[in-house]
Amino acid sequence: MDKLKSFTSSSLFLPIVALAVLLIFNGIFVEGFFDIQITEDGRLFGRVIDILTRSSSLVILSLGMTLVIATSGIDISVGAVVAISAAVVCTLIGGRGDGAAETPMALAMLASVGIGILCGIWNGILVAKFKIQAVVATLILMTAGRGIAQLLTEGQIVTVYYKPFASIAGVIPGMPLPTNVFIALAMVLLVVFVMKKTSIGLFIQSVGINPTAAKYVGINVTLVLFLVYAFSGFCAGVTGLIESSLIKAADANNAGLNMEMDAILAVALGGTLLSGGKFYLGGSVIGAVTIQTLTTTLYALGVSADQLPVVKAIAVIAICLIQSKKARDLFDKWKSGRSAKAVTADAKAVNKA
Amino acid sequence: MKKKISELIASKYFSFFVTVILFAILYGVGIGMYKGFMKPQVFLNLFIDNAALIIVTIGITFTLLIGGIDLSVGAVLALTCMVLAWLLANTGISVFAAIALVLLMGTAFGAIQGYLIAKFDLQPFIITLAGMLFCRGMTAVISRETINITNPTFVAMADFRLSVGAGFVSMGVIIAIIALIVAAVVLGFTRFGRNIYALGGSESSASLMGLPVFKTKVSVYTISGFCSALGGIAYALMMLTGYNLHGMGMEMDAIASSVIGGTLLTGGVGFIPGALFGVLIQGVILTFISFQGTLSAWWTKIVVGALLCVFIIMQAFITEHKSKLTAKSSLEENS
Amino acid sequence: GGGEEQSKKDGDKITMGFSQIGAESEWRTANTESVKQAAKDAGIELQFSDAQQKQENQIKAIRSFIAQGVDVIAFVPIVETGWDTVLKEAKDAKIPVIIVDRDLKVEDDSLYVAKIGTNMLTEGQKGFEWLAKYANEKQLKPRDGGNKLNIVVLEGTVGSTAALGRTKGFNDAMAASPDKDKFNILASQTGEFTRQKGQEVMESFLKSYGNKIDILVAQNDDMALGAIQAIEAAGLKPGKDITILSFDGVKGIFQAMIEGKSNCTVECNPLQGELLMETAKKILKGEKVDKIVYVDEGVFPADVAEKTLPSRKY
Amino acid sequence: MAAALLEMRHIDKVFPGVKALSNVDFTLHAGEIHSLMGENGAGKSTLVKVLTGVYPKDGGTIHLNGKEIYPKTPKEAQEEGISTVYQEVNLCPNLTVAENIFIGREPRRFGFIDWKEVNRRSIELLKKLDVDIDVSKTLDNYPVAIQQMVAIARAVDVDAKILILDEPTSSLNEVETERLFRIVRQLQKQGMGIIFISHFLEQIYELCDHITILRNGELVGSYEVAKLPRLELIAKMVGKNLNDVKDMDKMAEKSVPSDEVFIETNHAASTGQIKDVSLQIHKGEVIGLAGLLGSGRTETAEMMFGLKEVTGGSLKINGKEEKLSNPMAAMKEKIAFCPEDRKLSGIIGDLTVRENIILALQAMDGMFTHIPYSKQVELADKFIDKLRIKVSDRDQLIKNLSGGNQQKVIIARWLATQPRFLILDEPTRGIDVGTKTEIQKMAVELAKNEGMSVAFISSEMDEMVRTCSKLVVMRDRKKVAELTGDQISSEGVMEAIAGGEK
Ligand SMILES: Nc1ncnc2c1ncn2[C@@H]1O[C@H](COP(=O)(O)OP(=O)(O)OP(=O)(O)O)[C@@H](O)[C@H]1O
Ligand SMILES: Nc1ncnc2c1ncn2[C@@H]1O[C@H](COP(=O)(O)OP(=O)(O)OP(=O)(O)O)[C@@H](O)[C@H]1O
Ligand SMILES: [Mg+2]
Ligand SMILES: [Mg+2]
Repeated sequence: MDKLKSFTSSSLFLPIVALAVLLIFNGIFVEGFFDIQITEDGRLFGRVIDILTRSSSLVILSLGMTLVIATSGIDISVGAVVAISAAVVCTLIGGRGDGAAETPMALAMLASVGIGILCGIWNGILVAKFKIQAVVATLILMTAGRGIAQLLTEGQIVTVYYKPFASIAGVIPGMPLPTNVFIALAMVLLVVFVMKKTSIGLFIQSVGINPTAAKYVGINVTLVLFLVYAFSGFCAGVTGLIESSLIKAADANNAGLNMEMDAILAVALGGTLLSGGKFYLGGSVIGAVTIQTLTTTLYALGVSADQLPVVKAIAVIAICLIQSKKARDLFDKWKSGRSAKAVTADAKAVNKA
Repeated sequence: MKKKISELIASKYFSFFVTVILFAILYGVGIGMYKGFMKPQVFLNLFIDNAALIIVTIGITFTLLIGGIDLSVGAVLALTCMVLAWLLANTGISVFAAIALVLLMGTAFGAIQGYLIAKFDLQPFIITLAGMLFCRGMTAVISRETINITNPTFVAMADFRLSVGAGFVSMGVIIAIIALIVAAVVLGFTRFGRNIYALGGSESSASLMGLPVFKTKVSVYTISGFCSALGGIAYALMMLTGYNLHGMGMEMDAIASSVIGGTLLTGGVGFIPGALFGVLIQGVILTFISFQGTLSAWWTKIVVGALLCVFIIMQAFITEHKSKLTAKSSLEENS
Repeated sequence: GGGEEQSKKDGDKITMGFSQIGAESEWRTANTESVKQAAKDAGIELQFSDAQQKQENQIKAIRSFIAQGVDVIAFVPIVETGWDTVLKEAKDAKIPVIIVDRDLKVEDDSLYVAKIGTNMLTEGQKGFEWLAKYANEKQLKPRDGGNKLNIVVLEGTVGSTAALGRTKGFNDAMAASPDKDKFNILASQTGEFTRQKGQEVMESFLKSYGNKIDILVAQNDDMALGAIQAIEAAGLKPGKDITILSFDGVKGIFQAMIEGKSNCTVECNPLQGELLMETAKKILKGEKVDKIVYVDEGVFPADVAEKTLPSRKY
Repeated sequence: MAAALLEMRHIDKVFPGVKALSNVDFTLHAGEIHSLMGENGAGKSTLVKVLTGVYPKDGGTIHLNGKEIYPKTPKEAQEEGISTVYQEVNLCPNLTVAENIFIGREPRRFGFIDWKEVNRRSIELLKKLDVDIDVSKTLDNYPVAIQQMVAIARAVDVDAKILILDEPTSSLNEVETERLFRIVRQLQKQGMGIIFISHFLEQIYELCDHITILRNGELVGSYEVAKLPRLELIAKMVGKNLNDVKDMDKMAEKSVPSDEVFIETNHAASTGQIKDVSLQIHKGEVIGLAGLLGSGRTETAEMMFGLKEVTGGSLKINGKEEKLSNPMAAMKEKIAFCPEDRKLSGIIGDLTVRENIILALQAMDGMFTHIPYSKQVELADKFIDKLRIKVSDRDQLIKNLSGGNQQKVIIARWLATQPRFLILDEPTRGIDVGTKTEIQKMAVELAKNEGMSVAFISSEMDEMVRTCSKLVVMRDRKKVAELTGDQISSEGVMEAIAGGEK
């Protein structure tokens, strides 16, 4: 009982409820939603698996975004950085029809993640050193980033025919799930581990809540901000790898398109306030999965893509209202008001009798 | 003289002055590099092309001033164009009734967003993001294809040109200028306007000082909704169509303009003429690129980003050194 | 750059203002390249402006061309409507306008002088004709044992000319065909012309309809390339279990056809530069030109892929 | 006696984990200055906030002029005629001084705000409080004291039935306090009912007619000032008997500094902030920095903590010249600093008490290490116990503590780093009598028992005189005098300040 209570009051409770509701809805309305088959080569196959696979990119991005938002910043450049990272890895490996790699894949991967970090560092410098407001600072890369990606690919969609490249977001033979799910899992564990074993999380929160006071206790506010943006860049770099491997190509126009908004949404749905401070990594992960589930649901129901936003909007507002403390207070008040009225009405009835 | 300078630096409008000066420099460079730049019409085109953006930026500035944000502006603008086009194409109502109707719709939509944000303490970023999704979706629900506006009165309005000096401006510009003046007066000279600044400075203080926090918040989003709809009309005057993809990404342009013009996203600081110059600066950057005339798609993006970057860093640099400058000059005065 | 001394007074060099939509696909990039190259070859000075997918930017660009006083304006309209006002300004400034690649609707046809482009309707039609022929030749049998071949369609961006034209062309051809009872459109959803979405939507199709799907019609090659991966991931053989027809004719799809993973592409020719420059010169010389000029387009089934690939320019 | 102006009956207020008010009665008459007294966290501010609609009450009734009122927001309370200066300065830093005074009720002409009039009337109003500043500058240009005066100016200008002043004098000096009192008495004569909260007993006895005492959220009683001697008041506030209280007030012997110098500055200057300060602070010494508002005491302290660059002269620690470029550099030298503006630069509101306590220690250990949870708990509990911090549990958010307890948490934060030099900038501002002596004692004991150097900055002359072994007097961002031994007295300081006037 106590356990239940501590669970319902935990920060993860509401995000989980929101996801559960969505899943139950799916279970009822989408035929075979929870079916999972095992293919001949030992892979798992089904809608739930799709959701996991598809959401892994968003999960990774939302990790970085959570930390950035916790410092009361925001990073709207991640989508563009994903495109840059994808362009780097694909142009390095090269689009040769004979399936050979021009650069060793490991090197290319390293380079693309490195570029991601570099982009993050750039944002970090603008925000931490030049003290530019985060939205504007990251807007620069958001504007120019896709251009840089296109410059790298010369406006082409560079298709990679080198076979091993597909395994980043595909299934390595013998594994039950695509690699990107494991990558996402590893990233989540890494971040959780770092948060548990170091005090970075505490410093990030301090900076987000009261930067002046954080400075007065000796926290290097500049460094914290810098690291956080660099990490967000790192996440975007990794996502770029996955996204390009998914389609085995770098599509500078569409890789990571609008992902920044989804990542921010995931963080918000996970219970972290956009004004910074306390953050909930678990919540963000669930938020990311929720968003992907929503998209998959709507595809499954055949809602057409242009009307999809309407449903998404309504779902988002509903989820926000469920999570809003004030809405709950108001509801409780309304309920108690009603029952009080009922009681007085009863009392009156008794009096009359 | 020194005192004058230090006063200027310390003034609230400092970052506005910086913006104006940078704009002038940018324009001057343009004139130096390209002959055509000097034509008055090039300058007026900045207004004609950006009339809708100016109006939308005004609205978003209100929300930024209270430390909020409104991401729905571009989508509301698109929905306005679409509904207007649909009404004119499919019903017999008069142009003015249709305009009134869509203005009402945008205003009401803003009010609903504001109510949700203020009443339930929801995050404006998320609610208006949902609002954006909703309006985009609804636009598509009404029609996937563009709807033409052929109503003669409206077309005549669109074709209207007011000549000023050696050039001309459009109806949209006139609307934008009126909106600018009204907004500047409201923010500077009414209690409501000052409440907005107070709310942005500190919501808890504003509440403890007995200011109407809830009402102000809702009103601000309502105004933003109204401005988006008004911007939608200016946009429709330019495009004469309703289309799902109108005003895509406009929210970011508007936010960037406002911030370049000196608005702080944390709220409480901002200035309508600044927002105007923010729009103009982005406009000049694009004009530059089209006069340059050889940039490929990607270089266009990179150059826009780079110019934005130069501008923002310059502004940050000057503002950063502002405190030192004032300290220095005040010390000089002392001794 | 070289734009510094741009002025049409030095010599009789023609200046053309050209507003492109953006660089949303390889196809579009090829289109841009073709125009740039042709301008160079024809000795025309090109004022190029990229609209970053925004109609308002195109309108701004056209206004700026007028202000710069170019000799002729050409542009690829991102949407069909909304051009009246600015084209009137061009007309008032006595600058001829040529529409490239896409269609446009204006009240008054005299606002532009010529249209150069592709015909989406014909493309859709050609696509169906190929499909009907192929089904007959290969004796395609529905995989679910029914009596109709089930088609799923990956549509382009909602409302775009290409999506509308190809859908209409394809459907009209099917409705008019004697083979119409052989086919059944099972599902149709937009993949927004991108690989990612093509893949994601195809995944969803496969989950929903599993073994029922016989034919995939992708309204561009990129979506087909994305879908091929989804089909493979589901354990099916693209090109064999599911017949694939797509549009545009980019290099990537030829590679896929060579590997046997796709069956046919209907070309949509982006190489419109030469025709544009010819037309522009004629107009400026005062010669009469046709109001509408289409570029040549072909159909490339898998068997000719290997032979054709080396000659593809995009 | 006339009918009461305000009657609060059986007021209850519960916060999660704390019963802040239980069954409290409070009565205020017109033309009366009524003090609310109690230790930090007794519930004074909460009572005020319940009255003014900031917090909804959980029980009880409020009558104003015999009519029941239910203010749900401060705005409604204002409309009922209740004007309030809340404890922490609650103004908008981004608005001008004049606007802060008039916002919400600006004089208008033709419906538009008449800025000239706003500024004119602000200047006039502030003049009554003898504050002469540029009212067209934004508020954040001014120190807390000025801000407090502005808040007062705003409150007294409103035509109200009740004026509430929640610790208005905490950052004012004597002269400014005196001016405030003059105005309050005027208002009293006009028949306004005034609620006055302060931890300065002298002020209470000077100004008030009536005292209501709260303890732990409960009503102790309501008394006429004349009939309640000081010690009895204290006894009632802390809930002890008279004899214990007598002992409490005894100050320990002052500490005797050793000959070793810990930190010294030589004609140190910082551009635009400090002109010339030479100091020597010995081990085991409690040094006081005295001076008027804006004399540069805070800046001197900040300079020694690496927050202000030393641009002229030198700074030596343990005889070695050091350049402290940031707080961490100072912390490495075992220097600690409790800043004067608690809300802005002290507390990290959304963190727990435990986290706030270990934060500085953690910062010194570095970002990539982690103090084990058990150690954190141990540290937090140790200091909660040692400084008698009143919390419901160690994981309570610090922002929900009363001001005095927040201050103690900040001190705990620095003691946890085991500093060799502790700078306390206005540590007793807004602190109740009991705790105030505790903090003073603590400063002396730290110096005596652990050989720590302590710099004590306060605007209260008495406490400086009682605590410090040496007083440095500052004026106009310069050191003007240094007092030791018998020279240390209020008069001595005043003379030194005035002496600089020549
Ligand atoms: N918003 C809040 N949430 C939770 N607890 C609160 C809140 N505000 C006050 N408290 C608690 O209520 C109690 C009374 O606090 P209050 O601020 O009224 O004390 P006070 O008498 O004004 O003290 P001080 O003299 O330090 O100002 C304290 O224990 C405090 O921790
Ligand atoms: N009476 C005043 N009028 C205008 N400005 C003032 C006044 N007093 C202080 N200031 C300004 O406030 C700033 C901060 O003063 P500061 O806090 O350093 O003084 P202090 O000696 O530390 O006083 P205290 O610690 O008692 O508040 C200075 O920049 C000073 O210019
Ligand atoms: Mg209090
Ligand atoms: Mg001070």
